[in-house]
Amino acid sequence: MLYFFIISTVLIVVMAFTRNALFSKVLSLLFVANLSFLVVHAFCKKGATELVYFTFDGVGVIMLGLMLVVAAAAYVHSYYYLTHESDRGIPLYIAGLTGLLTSLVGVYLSNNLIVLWVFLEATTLTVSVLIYHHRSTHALEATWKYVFVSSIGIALAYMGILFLGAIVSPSDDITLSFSSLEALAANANPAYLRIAFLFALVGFSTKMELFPMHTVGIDANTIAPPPISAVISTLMVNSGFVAIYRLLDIVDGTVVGQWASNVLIFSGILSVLIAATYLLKSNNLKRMLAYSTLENMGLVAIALGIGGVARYAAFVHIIAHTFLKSALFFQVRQVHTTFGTYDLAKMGGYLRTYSAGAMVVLLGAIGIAAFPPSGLFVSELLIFKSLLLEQRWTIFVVTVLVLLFCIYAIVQKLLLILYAKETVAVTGVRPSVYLSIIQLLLVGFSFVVFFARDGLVLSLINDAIK
Amino acid sequence: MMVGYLLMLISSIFFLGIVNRIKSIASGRKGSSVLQPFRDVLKLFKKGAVYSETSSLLFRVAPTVAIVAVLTSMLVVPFAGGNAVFSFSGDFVFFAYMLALGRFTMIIAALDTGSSFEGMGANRETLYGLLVEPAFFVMMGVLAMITGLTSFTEIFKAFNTIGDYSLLLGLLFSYLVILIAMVENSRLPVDDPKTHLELTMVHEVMILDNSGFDLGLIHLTTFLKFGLYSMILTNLLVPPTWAIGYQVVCFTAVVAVFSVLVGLLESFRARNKMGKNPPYLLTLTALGLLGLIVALLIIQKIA
Amino acid sequence: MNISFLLSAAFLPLFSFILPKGRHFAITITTQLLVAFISIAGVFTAYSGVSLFDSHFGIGGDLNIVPDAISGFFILIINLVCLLTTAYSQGYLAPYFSTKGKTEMALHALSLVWLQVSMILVVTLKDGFGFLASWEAMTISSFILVMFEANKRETFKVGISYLMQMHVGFFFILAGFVMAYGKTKVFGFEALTEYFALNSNVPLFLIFFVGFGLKAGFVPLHTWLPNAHPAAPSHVSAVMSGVMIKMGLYGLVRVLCSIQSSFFEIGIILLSVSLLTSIWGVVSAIVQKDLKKVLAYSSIENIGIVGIGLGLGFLGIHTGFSSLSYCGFAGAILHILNHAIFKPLLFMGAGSVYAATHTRNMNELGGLSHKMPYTTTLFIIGSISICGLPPFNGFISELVIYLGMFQNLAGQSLREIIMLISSSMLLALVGGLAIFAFSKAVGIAFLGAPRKPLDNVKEAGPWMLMPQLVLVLLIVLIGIFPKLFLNAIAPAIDMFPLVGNGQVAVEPMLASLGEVSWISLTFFLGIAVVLFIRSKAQQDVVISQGPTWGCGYTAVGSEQQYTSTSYSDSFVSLAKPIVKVSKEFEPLEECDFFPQQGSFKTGSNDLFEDMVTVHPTNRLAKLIKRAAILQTGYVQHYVLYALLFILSILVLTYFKLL
Amino acid sequence: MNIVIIVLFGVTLMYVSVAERFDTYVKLVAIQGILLFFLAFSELSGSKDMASLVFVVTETLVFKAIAVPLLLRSIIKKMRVAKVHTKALPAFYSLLLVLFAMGVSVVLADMLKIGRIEKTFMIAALFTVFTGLILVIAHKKIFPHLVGFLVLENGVFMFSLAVGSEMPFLVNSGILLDLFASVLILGLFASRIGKRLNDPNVEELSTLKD
Repeated sequence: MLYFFIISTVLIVVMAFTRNALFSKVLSLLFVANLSFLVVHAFCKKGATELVYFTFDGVGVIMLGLMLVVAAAAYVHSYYYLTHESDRGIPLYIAGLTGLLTSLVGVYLSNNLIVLWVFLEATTLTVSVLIYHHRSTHALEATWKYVFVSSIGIALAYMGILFLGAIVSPSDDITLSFSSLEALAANANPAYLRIAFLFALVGFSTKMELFPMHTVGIDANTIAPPPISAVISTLMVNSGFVAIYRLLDIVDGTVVGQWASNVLIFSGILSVLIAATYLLKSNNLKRMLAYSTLENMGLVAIALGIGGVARYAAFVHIIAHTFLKSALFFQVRQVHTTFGTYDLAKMGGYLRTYSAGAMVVLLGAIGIAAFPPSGLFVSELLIFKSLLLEQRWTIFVVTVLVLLFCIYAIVQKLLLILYAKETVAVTGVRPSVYLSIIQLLLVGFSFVVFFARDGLVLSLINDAIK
Repeated sequence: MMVGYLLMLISSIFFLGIVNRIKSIASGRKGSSVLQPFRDVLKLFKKGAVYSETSSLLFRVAPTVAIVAVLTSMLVVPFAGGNAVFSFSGDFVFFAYMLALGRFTMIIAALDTGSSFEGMGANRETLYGLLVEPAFFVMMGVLAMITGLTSFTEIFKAFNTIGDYSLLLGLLFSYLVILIAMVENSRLPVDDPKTHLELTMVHEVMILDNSGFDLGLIHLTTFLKFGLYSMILTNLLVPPTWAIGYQVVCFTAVVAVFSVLVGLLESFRARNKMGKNPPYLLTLTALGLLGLIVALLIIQKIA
Repeated sequence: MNISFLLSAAFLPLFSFILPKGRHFAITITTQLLVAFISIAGVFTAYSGVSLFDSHFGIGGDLNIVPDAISGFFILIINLVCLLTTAYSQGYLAPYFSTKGKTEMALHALSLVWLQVSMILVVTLKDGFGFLASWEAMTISSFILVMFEANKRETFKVGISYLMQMHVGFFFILAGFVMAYGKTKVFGFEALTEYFALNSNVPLFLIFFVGFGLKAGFVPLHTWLPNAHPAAPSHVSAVMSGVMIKMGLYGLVRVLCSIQSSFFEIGIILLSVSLLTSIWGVVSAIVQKDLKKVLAYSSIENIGIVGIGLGLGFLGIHTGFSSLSYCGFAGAILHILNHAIFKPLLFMGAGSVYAATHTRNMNELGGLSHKMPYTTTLFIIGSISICGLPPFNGFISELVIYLGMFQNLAGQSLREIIMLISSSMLLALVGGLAIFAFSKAVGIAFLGAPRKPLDNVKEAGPWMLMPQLVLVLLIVLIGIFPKLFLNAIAPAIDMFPLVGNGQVAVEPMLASLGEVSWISLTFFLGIAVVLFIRSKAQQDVVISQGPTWGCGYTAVGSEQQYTSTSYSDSFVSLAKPIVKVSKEFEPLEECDFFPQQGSFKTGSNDLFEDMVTVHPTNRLAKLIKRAAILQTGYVQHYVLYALLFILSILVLTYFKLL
Repeated sequence: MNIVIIVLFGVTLMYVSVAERFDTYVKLVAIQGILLFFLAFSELSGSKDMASLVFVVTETLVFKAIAVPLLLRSIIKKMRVAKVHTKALPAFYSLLLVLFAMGVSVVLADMLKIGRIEKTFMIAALFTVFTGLILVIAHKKIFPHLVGFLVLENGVFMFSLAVGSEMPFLVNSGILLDLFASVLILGLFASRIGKRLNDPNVEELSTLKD
């Protein structure tokens, strides 16, 4: 653990001054190797605590595994992007990405609320560098908004943490670690727990792209370079999920447990609803995908809220969504290469122009709309099953109705790219097939989730929701 | 067994002759022999034929299919409380559908010529055919209900108009059968075979392009249908327990009365306006439903 | 049946993504044969007890599932139709080779195989998860198949709307399973018997009915069907109409087999919806001018007929009339089989027409009988059969249903009598209407003089004709030897909740069907005899050819023929209240002495489509779209949402609403 | 002593909610910094951990009272406009809102049944946080947004003082937040956006929307 941070820090510093692409690639490779060592290490030493503040629990290991896959793909796509399509400098970008990944590792593994929060702050810092990559007015605006609203979110989250801190009496010689908070929460003042949960949820919702603070994440996803959007929309979102999940763990089993669940469901439904409105309205490919993230996180929030087997579903959903959404965001860049725009109205006939990419779009659309063999099918099935079992008919009907519109919008708009349209200008640049194969692999992973009904992943999830 | 079948064949030879003769007498002419229509058919059998260039093989086969359909459906109709040649549960469904098959082939054959007149005739024929069919099924349903049996032979063996309230039912259904027969054979008041204007024809306009042997077959089909319906009428009206000799007499009487009736009707009644036909045909179904109510009263389902 | 085997086989077409287009067909048909072999071997094992495969071979030995009689029945028709249509596609897709890319063709091939596999899984798997997953896989693979020509805007729209409506159905089925799961803790079909035994039957049945009815196309849930079928390539329409919509019926059958009480209510619901469905379907079929739309609506009609059979069966259970229940179910199952035979045949015929003329509009067709004699003949036989006319197979199933109605009239109470008689009356009406619809389809599209020049039209190739010939053979065989086939499907019928001694019920029916074979043979003999006489009589006379008799008017053009629209006009004027025909034209102005070129367009709308699907969803979508007001671009608003959220949660908490 | 500081702090909040001139904002932020410095001093003076006390107090003074206001001032100098011209809400309503927020804070603090946190602290902290949020909501321009955020930060800081008087690491991490905000937001603001603010077209940065 310690070695990981040291090596990463050194790598980030070196990267920040490396202009040579090849050398930079070697450094990135080193980082990925470093990360994979950590994953293996974490997996072998599951349950162990290192450096006092970091524990390799089920949640952490799952998230680390996801990160390894997406990060490796993100590096490959980033280098292609930097060398072929962007005229901006490599060093800052790569250093920023590595920094972001490193701080995300901190979020995933920390067993202490304060530490988790600090690392979340660090992600905001690093990701702002990446969003600002283009240095355009738009980039500036998105970065400013992201940083500003995230900061407010982080401040609110900190308020929440302080409220949680208030339940720890000074005489107790304990820190704000999750295990101790969990122990204390059982006898704590419910009002404090509620306020704390509420503030922290709102604060973390910036990261998880959940209502109410989802707004800037959408803009960030739109503006950031696509490989970064992929990371924001999956790994960053996962970090928000981890934070909220840890919070939920604390209040679970206390008197406010049910209340917290309801708040989550409330927020989840609103998220799906808002996502539906914009999925129907938006005509920008990247924004579409960003809103689809909002929709999926809404579902995850609902799943977390229902509890029980749905919590398992939430993890399956997160895993499958990570693979699918990253693949789609990576693919977005190739679509842009082909058509020179993100405007959906100006795309068409992708199936003829570049069929490998079209397959990614098609399978991704099917996957993200939760048709089998997408892993999302499993999770949504379980979510709705538990919704119905709990006799929450209203929520079921509303969610399904809204979800149908989401699916309609996503499938329709994504597939419109594939089929012919009269007025479509094609740039004539051919995207890289190797990248498409990577994306197909990612989509394939999400399909594997569907079939993996027992084995490693399942035991990890069971470990996580224990 | 075959007696009924032969009777039907024989009666069909005379039927239209009688009708024509009555019509002539009613309009003050002497009229031709009752065998004249049959002679015409025989003459047509020996003639050559002109086929439209537009038409295909189907057009040549259709009259054959139509007449065989009628001949086949005649096989299930019994006579005199005896058995039909074929008798099985649901044979009247077969009967109706076999007739429909004949109609279907004639309709598409008419469309095969590409003539706008024949298309028009075909269109009317289908429309009237489909409006008549429910009436027949209601009637058979009622008969099946009160007898508890499901084939022509069994039903007519059990359906006894004498000594039962069902005389009323028998008369009602006889009326219905006559109407159905008139529609099936394209007679008044739905269609007028002797009309002069193609625009007002139904059946006649469908066969404008048929000639020679095929036209003979078509005429023969019409004759056969009359024989067929006369037999059903006899079955409805005459008690099955009577001896076979009486039955033959009765059948002859029914054919005679029926043909005279048709002749008189055609002499003194005008054809419906085309637009009036569908509502008129719906009254057939209404008649059938009336029969249902009567039957329900008879078996005391309605107190 | 080894599921792992089946699934691994289904991935074979992935090779077509790397192989040239010419090889795709070979891969597809080989895979489908393999799939058919595996699944039919499973059926064979189930019947004979002899295992053809060692179940421990393969990836998961525990996934070895023995199909029961109903599954077996469906597996057979699925394989039959899928194999034949794939063979047909070899000819049908030939023109697309030059315009479609390799990926598109490979995707199509893969989806064809997956449609077959997923349907086999649907009818085999009884556990809820497996069933729902394969159900969705079926939806998605058929969706991709429908989207084959999505470069046309219309097809694209139709495809999406198809997918969405199927998804709605999926949620209903899911809800049904979960309801049963809540009480029994078993997720799947196995739970239903237990659930129905303990709880009221109608609500859960209704949920399932909506879910499965959407797939099957019961009115008013049919709105996807008449659009999706024409949009799909013809071999796909054949599969969809021939077997895929039957999957909805399969699900319904499974549910019905578990029903424990409320037979009368469920029977009434089934019967009335089915009657509405069949009448609505056939009435709409008459109005259409798109050949494939006629066929699509006729599918709805036939689904209705199957439903009538099922409803009668339930009425029989309620009243305790064993022959009513037996005939109802037997008729339903037999009609499923029959429809799976003649509908693909007709769709293939329509596909051949489309391939040759590039139009499905009957008002532009006609005169094909000279250029495509085989296709025309096959289509006519299919039409006769679908109208339920003897001596072909369509008649047999309708006869069985009629038998159920008529054999059980005596001794019923008034309520049942009225229901039976009116259903028989309506069924007869449907038969007549079907004749109307198909005489129009055959007469306008195939016969008569060409309405548009047919210079480049050629008869379909052997790949396209052979599958149709196989189907026609089946049509004739079932028509003439119905007893054989009824005996073969008897195990499936025995799965239904029959009342009384099935044997008592089945004897008269079988006897009747035996007679039908003889009388049908007589019919054929009669035709042979008359034709023989005819040819003898015509030997010595002059047979000549001439123009169609124009009643003195010699300059008859092909435009003056009856068209699809004019043919149905007499009916439309009768059925005005339920048939909506739209007319678009610009009326001439007054004193318009030199009118400009005008246009006249007619079309038909489905009332239910407007009422149930189009308007509500459009309105809701508009509403939702209008609610998109949050992403304003102003930071202060974004912060406001957070504040409002916190406040509203606080307020809700304070009032104990959360 | 504390109570006086807190009341004074409340007064600055009222002012800040109706202020229009950028200069006034800076002054008020500086005053709040100084008040917080005193507050931190008096609150933490009983602490055993001398080093942390010194750290916190120094940080408050240096950052909140001196560095941030100076940075703000330098930004103002770069801009041509020195006054808020258009607001999302009229001053009157924002004042009303602030008063309402005060009420809510009082009620909330009462509901929370203070354990070991002083009620006045609690009220003041919540009030400050809400005022910060309201400032952001009520304004369209970026500069007041920034000020709003700083006020929010002050509220959080105050709360951390209340909760964390015995747990210095809480306070320390709050300071981390401060540092982070100052470095990131002000840095970004000063370096990039500040220049563009003179361009009347990019005034509001609201082009990214649907």
